[in-house]
Amino acid sequence: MNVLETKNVNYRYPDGTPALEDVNFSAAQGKMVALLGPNGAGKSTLFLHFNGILRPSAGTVMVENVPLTYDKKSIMKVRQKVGIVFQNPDDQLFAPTVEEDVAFGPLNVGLDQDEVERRVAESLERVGMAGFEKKPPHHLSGGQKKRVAIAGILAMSPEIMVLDEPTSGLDPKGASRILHLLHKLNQEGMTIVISTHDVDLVPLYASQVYIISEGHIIKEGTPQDVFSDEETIRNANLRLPRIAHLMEILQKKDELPFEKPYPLTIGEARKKLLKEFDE
Amino acid sequence: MNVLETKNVNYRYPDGTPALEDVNFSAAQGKMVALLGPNGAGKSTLFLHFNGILRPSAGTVMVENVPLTYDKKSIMKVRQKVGIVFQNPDDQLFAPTVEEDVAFGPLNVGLDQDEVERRVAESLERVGMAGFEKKPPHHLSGGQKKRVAIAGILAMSPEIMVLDEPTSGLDPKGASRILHLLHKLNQEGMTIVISTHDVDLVPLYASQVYIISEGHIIKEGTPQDVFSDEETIRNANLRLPRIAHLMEILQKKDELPFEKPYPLTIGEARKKLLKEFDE
Amino acid sequence: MHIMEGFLPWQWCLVWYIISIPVVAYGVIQIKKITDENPESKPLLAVSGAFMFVLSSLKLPSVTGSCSHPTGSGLGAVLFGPAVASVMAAIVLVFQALLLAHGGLTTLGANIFSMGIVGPVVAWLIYKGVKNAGGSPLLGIFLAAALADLLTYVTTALQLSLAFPVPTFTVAFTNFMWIFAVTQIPLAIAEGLLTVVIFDYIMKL
Amino acid sequence: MHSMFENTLDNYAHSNGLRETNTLFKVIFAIATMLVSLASTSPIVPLLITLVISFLLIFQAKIPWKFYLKFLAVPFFFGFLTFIFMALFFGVGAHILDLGIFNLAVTQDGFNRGLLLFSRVLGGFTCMAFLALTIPMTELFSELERFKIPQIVMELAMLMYRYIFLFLDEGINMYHAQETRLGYSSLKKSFKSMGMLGSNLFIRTWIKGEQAHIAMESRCYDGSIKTMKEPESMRTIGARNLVLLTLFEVGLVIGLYFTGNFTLF
Repeated sequence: MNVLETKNVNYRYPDGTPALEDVNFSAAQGKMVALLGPNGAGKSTLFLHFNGILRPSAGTVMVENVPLTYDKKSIMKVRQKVGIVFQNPDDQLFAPTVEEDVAFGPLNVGLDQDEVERRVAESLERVGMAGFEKKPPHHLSGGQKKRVAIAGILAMSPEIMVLDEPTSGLDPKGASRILHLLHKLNQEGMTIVISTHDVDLVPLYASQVYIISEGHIIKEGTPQDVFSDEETIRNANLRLPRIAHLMEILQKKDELPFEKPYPLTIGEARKKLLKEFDE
Repeated sequence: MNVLETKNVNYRYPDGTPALEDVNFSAAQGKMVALLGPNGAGKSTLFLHFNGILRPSAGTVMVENVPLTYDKKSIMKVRQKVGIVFQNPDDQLFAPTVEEDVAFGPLNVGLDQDEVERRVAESLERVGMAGFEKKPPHHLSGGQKKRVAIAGILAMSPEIMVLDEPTSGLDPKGASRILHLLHKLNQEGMTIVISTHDVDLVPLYASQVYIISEGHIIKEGTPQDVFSDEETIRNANLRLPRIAHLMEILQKKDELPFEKPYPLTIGEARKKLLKEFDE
Repeated sequence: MHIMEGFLPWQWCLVWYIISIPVVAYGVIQIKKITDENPESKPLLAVSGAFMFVLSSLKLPSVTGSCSHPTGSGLGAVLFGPAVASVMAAIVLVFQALLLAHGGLTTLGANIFSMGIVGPVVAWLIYKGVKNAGGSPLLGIFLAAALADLLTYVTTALQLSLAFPVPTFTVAFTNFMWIFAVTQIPLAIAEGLLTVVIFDYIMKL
Repeated sequence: MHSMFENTLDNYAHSNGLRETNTLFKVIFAIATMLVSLASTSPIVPLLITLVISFLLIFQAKIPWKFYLKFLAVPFFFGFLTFIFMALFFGVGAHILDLGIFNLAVTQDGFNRGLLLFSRVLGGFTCMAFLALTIPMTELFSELERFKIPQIVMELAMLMYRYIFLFLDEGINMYHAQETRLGYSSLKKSFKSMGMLGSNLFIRTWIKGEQAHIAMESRCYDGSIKTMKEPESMRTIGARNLVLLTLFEVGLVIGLYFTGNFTLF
């Protein structure tokens, strides 16, 4: 079942410039879906449609197979189901302490004090930020802020978590912690949608990839499908994952017998190379 | 000759926490030097010492073998020699148009009208932003803002260009444009210092690498030297370049005959693999 | 409450320009003094001005369902004093006219007088007054922001009645005051509350 | 897109059909016409100005007419209310219409004054819209140098212009993040959310101010921001345009003279 879906979504900025054109995107229950595209392709604009912050100029957004209606009550329900973690955690953390920040969503939902406290504690525990309750967010590192921002969404118990560039600006360790966390949440059944332009990371985690360029979805499929079309990838200002690029060069320039699909991850390349060496 | 050097530089924040301890860093004339470290290791703090914005609590900063003195006149001279491009271009671009922003430095140096215009035109040409003179920065993309920020420094004709995380937040195409530009400037003789935590990019361009962690330089050497010490790399919250990681796994787990130093780039890996296949 | 372009007869446009310019000029001298002593205060003043603009482009929720924009003059005056705040308000008003089409250019003098001079002066006097009387700073900020807001509207009513004293100044003024009282008192309270909430968080952050 | 924030006109100013027309020409045209409208004693000339400028904006500057009409609705509605208000409460002369309730009546001088005000608001507003929609702020700055505005004011204004857009962006992002977590779902929550947004934005602006200063110092900032521009000379407007401009304004003034006593009643 697709828990999140857009059908021919179009969006124009107030001055008339088109931002999204006929976007068909869907995320199946329990999957991790990646939206890959260069800066300015429309990733963030599309995400803001998922919980009704933006309203399409044409087309429909569906959450759990129900088309969004934009009255206040239904919008509130949708926002509880679809949680968005914004790219820059500084835009998202606004309370004086970590604890108050994570409590912001649950309090707005109207939960009682005990339940709010329980959720705050649990979410901070999940993201590995227990013990930071009383700290002011601006004293945290980039990776820590990101994790608190995720906790703030977790605390609302969404069905779908949407993350805009979750690893941007983080060092390798920080990025890998976030991805492990998302992987764990996904394993536990949460549907996850991430946008990124980090092509080396996508194949490790995503089961479905969309490529967006200038407001159009120009490719979709499994990571293998998508990255086997180098031309589309490069036209969208992206590149192959480094491992795949190495294999591509070995095949094309050196005529080594690596057939497509090229391995995308270190693990896949290892298998492929071992096979070649054994032969 | 070292055009830029720090000798046992220590720096404490106003509240007393140490930010840098006994940092010895040097950049030789005409080289490209990378300062590699996780978020919060002290990279930006060290950079602000290079042009005298911060003053070390102990130790000396030397530019062209002359220790910095902090009177107004000498500091102005140092700032003409050492240009810093900040991580977030929004921190750096303040003027209403591209042209006025790039002209800011040259005008401060006291150049005459014609010379300023010549330099603005030339710098924008160099970074590929000619034609954007009258645009306000808020109409530019992230990569374009970055290039304008670089033009603003280029226009001051510095001897050394220092860039804090020049590729952070950029998509693959944007990042690669910036690195090509820096490579070209370096080829033409400019000394370049960059900080980054992108380990896949560093080996492609840098001739000398420093690793900084928690305010200490914990390793220095050529990219090969530095990345052959996996333990230090991982302790500093970093990782091996993906290509090197693949080779490491092939050697350690699969006992393929790849000796250290592992290849760091696609080009090096290609050579090594071809050699193996031929044998 | 901005007086819209074209609303005031030219004679009154001139009068309010003549009254406002010396005050703003005095503020400019003050700013010049501050920035000469302290070059880093220049970017700080600029970002604060930009903040005032952004704050004023927020639509304030209000009970009556109508929306209005916080004037921010209370905040500006408490932070920088009335003279500096009046210059910032003048620049913000020009930007509002040219970037949002709020207010006007011929009515700029009148708008500067009500929003950039009366507002900040009232806010500053009340804030100081409450502080000297030993009142809580938050109460001071609430009263300063709310009353600055309210007196700005009263000034606008005064300006309009002077321009259109029909049948008499008093009757016109009473008419304008009635309209404003109904619509603006809730908004003044809203601005006061918002300013308090903002200050409260700033203190905690 | 950003329901809570005003949309600025900056995008239009930077990309409209009259973008390349001489800036000084546009400025003089708009200001002169605005003053003529202001000086009118009858509604004819201001309404004529409204038509001419609206025509220029829609057909020459290529401002989307849908947007323009929505944009014009504000002064129209405001002007219309004023008209009603003036007609009913601000008259002393003969009654031209008795409403029959509350003793309300439309008076002759009230009606005329209301109509005049309505037309002057529209005339003045469209002139201002012409400035705002066809001239980027960045180019107005260099024209403003002409008016001998103190250097410090110009510097502050230029810096402010840049930061306004930066903070609007950040404010909008924060607002969306708050909406995502159900802020603004009631009046009380709105105040709380907006207070958080305002205070965070404030703190951020100060951090930004400090960072800007460091970045400026790195480029040898010595306390004054110098500009390399010189205002355009009148000659750049071109003889043909100058003649056109003069003819148009003189025509309007003559119109003023002949229609000065015109009233509907």
